[in-house]
Amino acid sequence: MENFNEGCELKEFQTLEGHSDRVWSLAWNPATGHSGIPYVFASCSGDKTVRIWEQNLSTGLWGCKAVLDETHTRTVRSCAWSPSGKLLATASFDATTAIWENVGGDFECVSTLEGHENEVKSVSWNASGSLLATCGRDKSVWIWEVQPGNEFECVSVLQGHTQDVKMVQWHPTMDILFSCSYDNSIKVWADEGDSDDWQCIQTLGESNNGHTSTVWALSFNTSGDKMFTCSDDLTLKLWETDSRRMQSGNEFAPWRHLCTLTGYHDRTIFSVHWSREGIIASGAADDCIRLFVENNESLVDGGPLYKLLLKKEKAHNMDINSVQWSPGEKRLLASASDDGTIKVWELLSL
Amino acid sequence: MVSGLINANPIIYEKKERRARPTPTFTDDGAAEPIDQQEIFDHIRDIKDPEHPYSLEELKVINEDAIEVDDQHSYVRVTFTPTVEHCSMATVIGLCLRVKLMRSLPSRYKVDIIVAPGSHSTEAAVNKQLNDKERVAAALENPNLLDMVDECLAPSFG
Amino acid sequence: MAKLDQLTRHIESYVDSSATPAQQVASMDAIGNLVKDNALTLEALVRELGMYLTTTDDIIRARGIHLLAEVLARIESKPLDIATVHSLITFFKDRLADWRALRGALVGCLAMIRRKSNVGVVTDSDAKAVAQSFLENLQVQSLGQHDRNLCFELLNALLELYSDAVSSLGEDLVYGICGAVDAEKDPECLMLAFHCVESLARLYPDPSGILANFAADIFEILESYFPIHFTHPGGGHIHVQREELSRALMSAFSSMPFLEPFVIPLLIEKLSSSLLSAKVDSLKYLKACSSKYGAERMANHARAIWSSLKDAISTYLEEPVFSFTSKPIVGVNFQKNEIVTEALSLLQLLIRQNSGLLVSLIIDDEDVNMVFNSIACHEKYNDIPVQGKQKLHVIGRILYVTAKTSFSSCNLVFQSLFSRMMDALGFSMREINSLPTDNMLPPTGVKFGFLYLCIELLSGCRDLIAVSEEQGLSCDFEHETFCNMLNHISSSLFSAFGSSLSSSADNHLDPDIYIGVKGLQILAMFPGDTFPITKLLFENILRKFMSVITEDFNKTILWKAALKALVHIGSFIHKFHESEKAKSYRSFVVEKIVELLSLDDTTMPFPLKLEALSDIGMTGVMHMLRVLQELEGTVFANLSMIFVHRNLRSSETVVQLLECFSDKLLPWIHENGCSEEPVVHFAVEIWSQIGICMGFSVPFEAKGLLGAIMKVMKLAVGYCSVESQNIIIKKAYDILSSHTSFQFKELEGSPLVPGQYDVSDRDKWVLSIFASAVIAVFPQTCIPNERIVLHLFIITLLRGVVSVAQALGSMINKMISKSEVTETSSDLTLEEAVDIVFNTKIYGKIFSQTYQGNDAVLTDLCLGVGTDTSLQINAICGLSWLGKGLLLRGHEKIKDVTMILLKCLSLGTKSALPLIQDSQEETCMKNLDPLVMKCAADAFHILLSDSEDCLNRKFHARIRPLYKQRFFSSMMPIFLQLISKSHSSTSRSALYRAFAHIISDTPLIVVLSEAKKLIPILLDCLSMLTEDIQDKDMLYGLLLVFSGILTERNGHEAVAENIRIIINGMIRLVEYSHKSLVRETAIQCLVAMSEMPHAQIYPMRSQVLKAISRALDDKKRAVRLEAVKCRQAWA
Amino acid sequence: MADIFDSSLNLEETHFKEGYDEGYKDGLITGKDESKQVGLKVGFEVGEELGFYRGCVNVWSSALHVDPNCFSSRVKISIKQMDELIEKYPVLDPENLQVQEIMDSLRLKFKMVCSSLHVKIDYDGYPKSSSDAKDIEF
Repeated sequence: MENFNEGCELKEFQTLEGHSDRVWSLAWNPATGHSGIPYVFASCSGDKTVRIWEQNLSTGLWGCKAVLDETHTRTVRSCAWSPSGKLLATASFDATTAIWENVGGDFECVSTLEGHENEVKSVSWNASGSLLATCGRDKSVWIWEVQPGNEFECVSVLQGHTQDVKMVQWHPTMDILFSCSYDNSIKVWADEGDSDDWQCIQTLGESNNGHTSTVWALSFNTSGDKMFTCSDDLTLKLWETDSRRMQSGNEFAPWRHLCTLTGYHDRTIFSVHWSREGIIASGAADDCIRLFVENNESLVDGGPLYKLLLKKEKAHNMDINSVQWSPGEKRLLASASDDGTIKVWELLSL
Repeated sequence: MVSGLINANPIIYEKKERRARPTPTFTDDGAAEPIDQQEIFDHIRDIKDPEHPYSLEELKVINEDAIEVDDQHSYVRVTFTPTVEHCSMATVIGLCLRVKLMRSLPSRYKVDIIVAPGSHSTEAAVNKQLNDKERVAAALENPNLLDMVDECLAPSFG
Repeated sequence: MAKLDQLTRHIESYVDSSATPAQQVASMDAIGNLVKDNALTLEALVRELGMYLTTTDDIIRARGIHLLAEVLARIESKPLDIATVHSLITFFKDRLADWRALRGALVGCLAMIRRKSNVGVVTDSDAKAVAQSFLENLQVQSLGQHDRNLCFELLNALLELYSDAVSSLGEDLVYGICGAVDAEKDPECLMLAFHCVESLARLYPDPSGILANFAADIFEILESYFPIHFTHPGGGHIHVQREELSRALMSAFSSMPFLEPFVIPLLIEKLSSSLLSAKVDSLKYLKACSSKYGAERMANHARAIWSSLKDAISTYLEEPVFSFTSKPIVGVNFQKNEIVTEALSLLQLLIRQNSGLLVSLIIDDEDVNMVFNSIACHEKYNDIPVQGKQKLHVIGRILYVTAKTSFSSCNLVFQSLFSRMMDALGFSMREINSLPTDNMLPPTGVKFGFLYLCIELLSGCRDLIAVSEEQGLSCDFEHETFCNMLNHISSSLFSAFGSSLSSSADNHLDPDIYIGVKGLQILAMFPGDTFPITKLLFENILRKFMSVITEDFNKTILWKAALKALVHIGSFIHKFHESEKAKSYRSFVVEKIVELLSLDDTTMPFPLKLEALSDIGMTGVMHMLRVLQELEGTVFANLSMIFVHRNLRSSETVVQLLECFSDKLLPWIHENGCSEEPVVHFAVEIWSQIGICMGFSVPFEAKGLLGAIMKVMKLAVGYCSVESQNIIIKKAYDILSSHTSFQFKELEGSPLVPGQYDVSDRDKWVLSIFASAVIAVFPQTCIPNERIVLHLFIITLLRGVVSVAQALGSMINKMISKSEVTETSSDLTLEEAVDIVFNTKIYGKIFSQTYQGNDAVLTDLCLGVGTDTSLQINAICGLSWLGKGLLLRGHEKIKDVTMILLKCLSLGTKSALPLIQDSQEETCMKNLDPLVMKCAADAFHILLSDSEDCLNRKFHARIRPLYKQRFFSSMMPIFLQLISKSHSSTSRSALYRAFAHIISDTPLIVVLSEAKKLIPILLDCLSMLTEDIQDKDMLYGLLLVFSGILTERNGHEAVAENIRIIINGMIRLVEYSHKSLVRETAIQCLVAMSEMPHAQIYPMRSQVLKAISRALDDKKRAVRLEAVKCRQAWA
Repeated sequence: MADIFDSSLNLEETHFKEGYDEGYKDGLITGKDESKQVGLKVGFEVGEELGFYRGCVNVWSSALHVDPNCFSSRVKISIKQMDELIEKYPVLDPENLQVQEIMDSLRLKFKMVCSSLHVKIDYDGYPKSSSDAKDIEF
């Protein structure tokens, strides 16, 4: 991969208005943005709606294609596309998770998953799209299996976190689930054997020089042997596992702390995302977007492994809740903010 | 939940006289008046305590000096002191403070609400919760809580 | 016969227990009337009632008796023969024993007892019998409230009307009444009960008689009621106020001197209670009692009372107000406090009763001595510890009261304490015969405390003397010790106060300066020319103060204090302005102050001189006259300085002098109704000065000067009577006609051809002053040669002399109209004047050399004949003042004026203007100049706004009530039409501007009535006004009207129809950057809108919230706070 | 000689002793019935909840009798596990340490079954009883 240096610019491409309350998160449709399919992403908000945005190929600008409302009765906290891009899962404070299917352009709610006692805060599809994970304030993580006919069956309820669970994320290649929580820890879950027997196989807590406050999000590199987590303790942490042992699959490869990016942020970091080319974006409550890249010099002298590529001051007028790199060729980054807007950025190297 | 009041008979303190500001002379209509301690205090002084008919000021839960404001960097920190060490109402009070400021301050502002050090048994926990915006957001969608908060924020008759 | 069964019907309906109270009263009245107008004799009635009165059925019997009683009560003034009276009273007396029928019996007895002697009255023996039966049969406290009330009424009646008869009952009576009163709770009954006790006391005055034996019991009964306070909620059904009841009890207490051993201790004890009302009551009671009980009895308690009085005063007396502005002029000033006041007046009473005893108590009091021995010796006020100050003030007050109460007390306190003070101050009272000398400085330094006490003492005896003089009781003070002492020590006192005064640097607290000045002031304010305070000393004091005035003007506090003191002395002395002292005041103060002006020392700041001058002047008419005279002199001296030597410094001086004259002196003269002669003289003199100066070249650039002169002229004339005004105007006209280059000859004919095209500055000068004189005259005042004056004004207003335009307006406003003219007078009528103004042709050349057209009249010029815009603007400005004159008096010609103005505003919309012939159609096509339109629009402001300069009550304008309302309602439709019709944006905005003026100058109520139609236009006006920063204040004014509409209840349904545009408009104004008040008000409007029906405003909600969230970050705090409220209201 | 005083000297002690004994007696009695009350309450609550689950399980199992394939295999397993857990619950041995653990996993399984069957059954007994407290938690 090419070597990023200073002389990059994060150019605002478009500002999307429409949500009447803070935008909590957004998700690019993985099946778009290449081979002439226009870019599509979904955003969800405190206004209880989900909006689908589609790029107009002629103007290159995004427009709101659909508003998914009157299903969730409270804030929609997060959304996730199935790998195929056919299904959209949305998690809401109303304790339900909704599954939407794109039928000829318009979306209909094909199923609602009930089980959490209260707010559902995050939802994630596994690589194959056969499993769905949700988590919430009830401290539990639920794993659902997709059945024929949009049926979803609860495979297992994972209890281990001592506080509400902020985010769940499947490993990009394997059926290992990661969850991070208000209890400052990250937990790794896997199915021991094949009898729906999901167990916590590792906890990355303060003892493993983990985070000292709420862990808000995590993101993997493409190969899946590295993971960044971001936290209320104002740090980003990089974790690593032995990829070969992991691929072999017959035994679990534990994760270990690699490095901590500290001193860059001065308010809570809500979101971190790792681009295909290895650029890590972070969005925080200080209204700034920051980009980090691997620091090649450091390999020789034991300097920091990662360095700040650029910092976008006042990227939004208020907190930034989510930053997501687009799929496809372009280096597009989308950010969602408390100011009710979504911005699409393009990373240009000068 | 403990039935009955957490702190049945709190101490009531004098209300501080509202400091009259020098009436701005309209000759310098252009001059800006940055948001300051007193202005913030005036926003929150009349918030009612969830379980008493008194204002937070009267209960000395807040006072002007415990407010830190930096208009240039759009930052406010309010430190409040629950009436009793184990006051389970601390979170609700904090919530009221946050909501009131959310409604009164420009959106550019970053607000931190914290319990005065050593004034509460589960200080850290309370602070963490009050400054987790996700949980605050969830709280404000809970009708019971919202009613309670609005009740406290209702403009005081006195 | 018919009557009889009628009667029976009434009786039955009354006795029938099922009848409603109303019916019963009705039948009672009916019967009463029957008896009253002799349609029925009592005998007949009684016969009819017979069985009812005697039946064994209690209820029937009770009603029967009650009926009879009520009837009697209704015929109290009907003559009855002795026999009837006797039998009736005997009957009721007996019924008193019949408790079931008691009500009737009581009412009956009362009715009989109250009969007046001329209509047949109860005999003494019968009355006594009633009393006996009462005492034997009635257990008052076992009865209901109403019956108890009756009982006390009866007792009172007996005690008052038959005192001799009942007095013989002696002990039984007293005992009975005590029993009746004991434990009474009801306020109304208590009132009566207390009164009984009081009358009882009157019955047995003997201090060792029957009543005295009951003293203990009576006290025991009454004691429990003091201090009166109502337990059950005040007001309500109770008709008795706490105060009345308390007063009743008080007179009960005070009516029995033999209660003294019981009452006084009780009161003293209650005096120390924590209940404030109790304290006040005890003081009042003590006062009442001591005056009734007399010196001898009170003497026993003097010591106790004294000490508790002292405590009371010490607890409630606040620190004195050390200032000269506040009352009283002589004594020391304290915050009013009921307890202190009561306590002091009680003390005064006691002293008057028994001065010897009280004063000795005071003298020997340990606090007094402490004050004298330690506290009073401190040099500066703030050296004294707080409690010390408190004590000092208390003792001071007490000394004051002691001194002012009576000669004897005054003498005593002087002999004892005053000499002690003097010793302390280092003046020996021993060599009492040594003649007073002025330069006798105190051997010791200043001692604040003693000086303070002196002040209190002096003001005390000063008041004593003053009062006794007013009462005209001719007592020769020569024989009063205190006067002699004072007289002998006075000069020492003088030097004591004087030194404290001179030693006080300005950094001192007020109190230190205060005592010095105050002391001297009091000394100076003793009545009498020679005794006790000699003229010589008086003059020394004045000198002292004057030296401060002339030298210590850098010590602001001291200076002001001294001046105030002089003022007080002045206004006091002015009362006897024939006296010697008055004379010396004039020569030592007034003259000196006056000199200050003329002598040209630059050391003393001129404003201070003026302040002194005016203040002293305002102490009395004579002084004022002198001051005026001098001021006048100075003004004219300086004027000639200016005119002759073009000396600008003296022009400043003149301006200040004139301002002082018009702002301070003139109003005073007016209010204190002293002769206007000097004012007239002053005004006339100014004119002669102008006449003189015209020879020279005046520095006309000195604008301030002209303004000042005009102002003075206006006010002077305005305050004068018609006659005087005539004089002034006459003079003015002479000067104008003789000393200016206006060719009055040419001004007679028409067309008007002014001698030269532009008026010289000098002439403008004179003209403006003349104009301001004209502005201020009464309608009756005659202006010579009015025709010419009018012409002159017309010409010159075209040159842009505003005051002339105003004068023209004023003249038109005050002209007598034909209808009013009584005798054929030479001067113009209104109609003629109007004709002149509107139809006099003006020679074409005046409005541009090149102009070839024919002559035009004023209105043509307004419409822009000729090419000269400034000329047109001047014409319009002139027209608008003219219009104001007409509008105020409600003359219909105003229509034409407004039409012309409208013409200037609106182009190509003639249809709306029936009144204007299209003769100048082509001309108005070319007067597109926006400046002209703006001027025409602002003309409406001139028309409707209240002006300070002219055409107001002060200057005797004729103002027709409600003229604004009328104008508004006549203009509104026209404007609505014009605006709707006008196509050019310029004229539209001009129309908006004019209309904005009208609306913001019209009372809100009127606008409200039209609100519905107005709102859309108002909004357009508002947005139009946002375009030019110049208009920000106008914008604000209009916005206020608008918010007025929104907040007004009956504005609402008008608002309802325009919600969307209103909200949008306001949202736009929230962004207005040039005036934060506008933003603030706009937000308030939005708040008001939030009260409209939710359904209607909901669609706008998000917009509003968005705008508001921006306003939350406004740079002005006030705006932010409004925004928060608004957000609350819309959230 | 001294024995006249003994009684008075030991006065406090004796008084104290008596007082103590009385207090102790009372304590025993009151303590007993209090704990009895508590026991009843808790016992009842637990019983109620267990009963509730038992009921549900029975219904479901009988449904399975009628049509063995009416539920997915996973659900069948869960139901079976619930059955076992209920059996396993040491009703007569409150001291047993497993109690809470079993109850928890019971509740969990129950929730899973419900959500898989898309049925909204809620046991609104004991655990939710303090709901008003939950209202102001966040």
